[in-house]
Amino acid sequence: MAEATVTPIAAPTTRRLRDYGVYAALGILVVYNLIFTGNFATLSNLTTQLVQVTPILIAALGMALVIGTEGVDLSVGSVMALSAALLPLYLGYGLMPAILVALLGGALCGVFSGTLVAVVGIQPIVATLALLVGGRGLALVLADGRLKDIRNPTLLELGSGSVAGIPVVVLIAAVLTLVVGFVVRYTTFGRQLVAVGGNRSASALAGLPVRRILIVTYVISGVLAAIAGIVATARLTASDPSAIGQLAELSAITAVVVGGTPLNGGRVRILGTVAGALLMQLISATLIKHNLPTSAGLVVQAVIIVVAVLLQRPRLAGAK
Amino acid sequence: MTATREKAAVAVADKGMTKREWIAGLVQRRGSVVVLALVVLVSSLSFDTFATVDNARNIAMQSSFLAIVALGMTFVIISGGIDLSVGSVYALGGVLAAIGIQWGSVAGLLLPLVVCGGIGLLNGALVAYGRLAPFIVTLATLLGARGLLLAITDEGANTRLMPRDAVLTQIGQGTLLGFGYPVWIAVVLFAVGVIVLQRTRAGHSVLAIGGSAEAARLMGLPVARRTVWLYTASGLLAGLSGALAAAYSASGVTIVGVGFELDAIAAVVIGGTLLTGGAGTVGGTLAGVLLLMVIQNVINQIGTLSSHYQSVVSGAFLAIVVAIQAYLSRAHLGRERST
Amino acid sequence: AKSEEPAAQAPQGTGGAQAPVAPAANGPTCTLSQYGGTQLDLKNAIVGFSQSEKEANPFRIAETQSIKDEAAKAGVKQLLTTNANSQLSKQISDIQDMINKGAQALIIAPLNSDGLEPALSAARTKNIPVLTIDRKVNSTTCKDYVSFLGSNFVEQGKRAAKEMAKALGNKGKVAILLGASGNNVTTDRTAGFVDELKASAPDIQVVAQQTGDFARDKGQQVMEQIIQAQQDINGVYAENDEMGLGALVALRSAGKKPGTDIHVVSIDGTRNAVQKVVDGEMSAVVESNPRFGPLAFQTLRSFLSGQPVQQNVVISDKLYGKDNAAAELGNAY
Amino acid sequence: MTGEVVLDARAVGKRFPGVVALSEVDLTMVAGEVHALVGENGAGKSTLIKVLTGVHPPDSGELFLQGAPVRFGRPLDAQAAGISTVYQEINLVPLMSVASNLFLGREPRTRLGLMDFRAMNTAAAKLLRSYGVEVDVTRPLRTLGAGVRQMVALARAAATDASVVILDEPTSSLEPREVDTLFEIIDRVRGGGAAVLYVSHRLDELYRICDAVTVLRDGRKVHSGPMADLSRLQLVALMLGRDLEQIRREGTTKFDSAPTETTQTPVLAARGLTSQHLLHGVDVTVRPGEIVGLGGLLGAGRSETVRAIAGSLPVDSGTVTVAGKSVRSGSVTAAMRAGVVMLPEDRKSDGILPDLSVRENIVLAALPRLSAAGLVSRKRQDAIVDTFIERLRIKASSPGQKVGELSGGNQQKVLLARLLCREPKVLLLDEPTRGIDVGAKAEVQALVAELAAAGLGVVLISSEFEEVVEGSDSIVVLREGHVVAELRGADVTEQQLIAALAEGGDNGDG
Ligand SMILES: Nc1ncnc2c1ncn2[C@@H]1O[C@H](COP(=O)(O)OP(=O)(O)OP(=O)(O)O)[C@@H](O)[C@H]1O
Ligand SMILES: Nc1ncnc2c1ncn2[C@@H]1O[C@H](COP(=O)(O)OP(=O)(O)OP(=O)(O)O)[C@@H](O)[C@H]1O
Ligand SMILES: [Mg+2]
Ligand SMILES: [Mg+2]
Repeated sequence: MAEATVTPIAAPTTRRLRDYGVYAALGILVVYNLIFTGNFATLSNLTTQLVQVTPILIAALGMALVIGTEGVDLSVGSVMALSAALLPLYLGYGLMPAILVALLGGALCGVFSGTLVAVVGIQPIVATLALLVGGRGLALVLADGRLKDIRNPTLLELGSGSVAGIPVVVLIAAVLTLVVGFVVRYTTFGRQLVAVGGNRSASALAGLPVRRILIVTYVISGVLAAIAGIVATARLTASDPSAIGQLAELSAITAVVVGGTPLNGGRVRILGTVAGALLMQLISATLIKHNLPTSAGLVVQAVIIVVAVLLQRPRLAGAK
Repeated sequence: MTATREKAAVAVADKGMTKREWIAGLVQRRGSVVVLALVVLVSSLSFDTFATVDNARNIAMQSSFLAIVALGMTFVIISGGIDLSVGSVYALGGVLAAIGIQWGSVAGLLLPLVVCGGIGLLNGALVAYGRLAPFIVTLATLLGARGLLLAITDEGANTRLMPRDAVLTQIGQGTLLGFGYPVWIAVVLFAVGVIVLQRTRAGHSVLAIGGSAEAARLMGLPVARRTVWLYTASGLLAGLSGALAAAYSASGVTIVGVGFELDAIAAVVIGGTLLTGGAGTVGGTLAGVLLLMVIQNVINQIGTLSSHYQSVVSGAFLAIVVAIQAYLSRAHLGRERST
Repeated sequence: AKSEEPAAQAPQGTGGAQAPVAPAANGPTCTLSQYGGTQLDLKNAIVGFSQSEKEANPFRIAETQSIKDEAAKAGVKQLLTTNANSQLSKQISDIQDMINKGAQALIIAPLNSDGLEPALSAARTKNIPVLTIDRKVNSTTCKDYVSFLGSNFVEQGKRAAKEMAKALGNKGKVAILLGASGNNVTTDRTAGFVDELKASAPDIQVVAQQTGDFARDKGQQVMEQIIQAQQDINGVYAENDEMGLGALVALRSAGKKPGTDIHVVSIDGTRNAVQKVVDGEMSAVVESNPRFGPLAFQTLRSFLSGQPVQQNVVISDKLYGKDNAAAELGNAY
Repeated sequence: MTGEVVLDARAVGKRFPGVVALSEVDLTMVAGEVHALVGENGAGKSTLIKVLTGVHPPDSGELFLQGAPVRFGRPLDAQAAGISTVYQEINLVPLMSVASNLFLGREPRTRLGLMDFRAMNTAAAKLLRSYGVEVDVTRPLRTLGAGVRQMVALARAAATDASVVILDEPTSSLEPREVDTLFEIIDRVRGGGAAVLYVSHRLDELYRICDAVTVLRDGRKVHSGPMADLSRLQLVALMLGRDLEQIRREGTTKFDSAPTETTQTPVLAARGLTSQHLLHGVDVTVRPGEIVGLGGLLGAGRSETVRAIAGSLPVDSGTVTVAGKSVRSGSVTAAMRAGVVMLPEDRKSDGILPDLSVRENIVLAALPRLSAAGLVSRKRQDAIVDTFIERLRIKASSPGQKVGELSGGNQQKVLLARLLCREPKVLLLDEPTRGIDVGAKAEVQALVAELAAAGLGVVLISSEFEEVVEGSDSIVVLREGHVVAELRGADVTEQQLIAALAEGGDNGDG
């Protein structure tokens, strides 16, 4: 009987566009640049774009997970600043200890927001807003408001070096992307995370450790933001807690959403997030290369965001 | 048999709430007011320059612009949406008022209202008919409105002044009974807001849409049309607030409003409105706005806190206030069907 | 915590105190009787200082510190400090709060030239003297406020242009790293630079103007893009040192040799930037001196004791070039 | 008026990605008639209703209302045209008060145009009382049980003056008593000349009130005609598309009551469960292989009892032991680990993850078991999923289909599969056959009986007295959170159950 109902029909084009909208937009932009932007198709340009996108991409990976649980993490920018501020404080003990401290700082931030969300029951946007406001303040307190130049050669190498022609930071981002993508797809935790985002009450009734899952998710986001902060610091060759991660939360959210992860949870698209981050990066690069004034740049960005999400909105029938 | 069945029907009768639950419920719904009262009390005792008429005037005036923006935000959030564009729209409203006033005060008021209302309308249409997530739509208009602002001010370089004797400027700067007109305007708007939300069908339908947009649609409410209206109203209020702020400072400053949306959201949420939509009060938002302003005032009362510590204190305060709110609200919901 | 190197770097120069351009006796002055108000000994006064932006860059740190140090030196009864965190509305309320807390004199570092009117008029109605520092407000001196102390940003832009012209031999293509949009420092420094180039070195072409938001990382990122698209530029004008330093990193990693095949000029005079001049990577740095404390308190003291003070005190800013950078490094902030 | 065609749908077609939900369906509704719409789970009943009322745009076909062609772009248009609908899943606003839900969009207003809450609350209380429901109408809807919510939805739809009233499985969580009330109301509506479309999987009800019937199978209309012309068996045969003989042999709905040995140690023993306002010292004992029914009227606390056992309702006192070991209260995880699983009453909000696939929904609770070192084994997962899809005959285009796109009955089966994956010792079933078609219902009942026979302990809640009585070995009767009677052995009959409920009522009063 079942066979009769299940007459598969070709998925309409709208569905395909919905799934691949961000790649299409990315493709169009690349083609545009190939035609109209000088020196675009060079290896060094490609490298520049990839290197520049890394901090936001890394933060966006964590953001994608949090959004998958029907949350949002506004604190990533401040956590980046915090990790940037912590790094030089402990470089005297060597690079590894300093990095560990910075990562620990990120993890603690995650514990803080995760606990507020999962245990205290505060809405994610506000819980992380508190850290957005307070976190950067803390970073500036730690750094005494000052930017510090980095002299640790290993850290500097991390920022500007490359392996087999591929910049180290890009490798780091690639590895993290694979790991997070793997976690989402193939691990129990990843599947449970998505379930909690899909229906929290049903997940709790199915015996999932909802609180633990939520806290771990925010911790992952915090740690990834801390890594993003370290990468940004290494790239800049200076720890600048006032500027690093500024508005990174909005860029990360944009990358995630433009990449097709819905804000109401229950779905995480890692590859889409990468494409979303690249798209936003390429937009801003294009605007700079064509020397557009800031005003025009902002308007163009706005239009592209809307068009990209319009392309992948849920189809008409059965929309909820 | 029938008789007993009738009696059994009463089995579903209300089982009533205990007094504790009732009080907790009240505190939750008015939690922000309770916290506000506490903070004001403690501050009055700690600083002798806190509980003064002048200070009250200052706080009222400072609050009025954020309050007007937060009012629109309250409705949008109750409907289950969010409006991130208000900060840019607020700035744009101010600049447009300063441009429009060269053709008279009416133009100075109408120009920002028309344009900002138009941006709200665009937000609403994209959310309601384009079925896009409000977060991302209004994030785009946040950028777009700022771009527009820069475009009409020569990349922000051109700040227009508003003639001091114009009626609009007077509305921004004049006072009535010691309080500035913007304060009174905010008060009137909030009174209207309370009535609209609690006593009109339209307001009721906003609660329903936020509670469950799908159910509201199936129950035959004009969900799309309402949504468009809500975002339009939010844009209008942000524009109005911007115009009033410009009048207050007699200039269309281009650098204002950055991060204003987060203040407005924080005020709304501190006021007890659920970001998931479906529940919230206009009065709570007012208390939320005042709370934010009082915190800032208290930091200034201390007078020696470094700017870095100021952010730390604000962040910590925000976390504590919402934690208390969450605790109270859980005490209220208690044993409901929550899991 | 243990940082990479000993916390104290080069000794903080004691020099670098501000001096007014040409001890101007010719400019208009302002007295207490003109302005209104009563004489007051600074020692018994409560002074309020409203800072505009977070103390998160060398300029702001040095500025606030200088005011605090000098207040201590002057022995004022109390110094109230506030910080508007780059929000205009907060600065207005900060100032009103300080007036309410009993401030008898105000030093304001305005966030913007326009829009502080409500705060100024609140001070005005209580006859509280107001000094604005580093940025001028568009109101009437000696009527809405007492006087302005600060640099001439247009002039700074012009000096940067002259240095650029010199470094490039009056010919070449330059990119401008703009400050934050809408900020009048950005506007003035751009206008001064562009106008001066047009006037004295018309063969220098401005081929790119992009904002770096006064931040090092943004300056680096923008520079990386520009240098890819316009590989033939030979000059970069950064409207503050931070962006200039970011640009240096970008240029170096793009294989350029700053100081040799590309010339970077910036404004501010922070120690890091001046060091780069010493190192030969930066071609010149125009100073914008943030140490307003001594001059501000001296002005206040004179004013409150009834003496006339200058309505506009324009600071003479140094220029750090190849010839003097090493010697002046101690004076950079 | 009576007898004239009110609503006429011709050749309606609707396809979803991957599924043809409706194809060439005709439906003619006549004034003053109750028209039954029947079919298996996933036959397309709800979809047809949604197409008729402007929720989904049809792909093809025409719609005539009172002879004039119409096209509804949204539910509001259909309502304005006089079509009043109760959709399958209760679609009300949980955070709003009962009264607000009843009057949303047509709230009484004062002369100033403001809402008149007092009038609204009074009217709401009165309206609900006429449905035999007495609650504080100012309470948020979400604090009430599914039964009450269903009645509110009904009262809302029936209160509007409508020429067409559509009810999609209105009785799925109602007791016989409320069903009676509902039928009185339907009679009234029919008497007023309106046409009623009625969907239900309970055949008795169809024969009680319907005048005509349309049968759907796999999205196609397979029969339309007077109700009286079809025997039960014929009707079932039409729905299932099987021949009469086969059905006669297999029978339709019956549990196999396995004899239980009362000597065995209980697999589940709940003692003195108490939770403020809701439960007062409830005891439930289940032995291996036993099916214990919970009897009671709307709001008696049956759902609360199983939720307390399953750890999803915090209790003030009371203990739960499973196979002799005591279980920490208030933790779903602990209960699950001990082998207790619960099928929640509210499928939509507590059960399905609508945007996830059938596969993911099924394995949700069993994920840790299906994984090694934190990695999900796709193979093991697929094996289990395939087994259950086949065993429960879940109708989905593929295991990858979103559960939200399945018909109500199939969603319920997915949830059952989720529980069974955990290989539980005790199964708590809150309305397990709600919204399940006859065929599937028999399958589920057979499955439950089979599981019990294999040694599982089962607690069963059903709003159909018949189902509780036939399915259970013993019945615990609840009223207002108290146990008022326990029926065992030969006492497990409908008469005894009703008597116990009635007695309970008397006790409560005196
Ligand atoms: N929004 C949707 N997207 C995709 N498929 C859908 C959607 N809604 C329904 N379907 C499919 O359409 C078919 C008919 O479903 P429908 O809900 O109409 O069944 P039904 O007859 O009401 O069943 P039940 O008795 O179980 O409620 C099913 O195969 C279902 O999977
Ligand atoms: N917090 C509460 N305070 C008072 N009464 C409540 C509360 N929560 C629920 N109730 C009432 O108690 C009833 C118990 O609901 P429950 O669902 O457990 O009963 P049930 O016997 O399973 O009936 P149903 O068939 O409606 O599910 C609810 O219908 C509601 O009227
Ligand atoms: Mg159905
Ligand atoms: Mg129940």
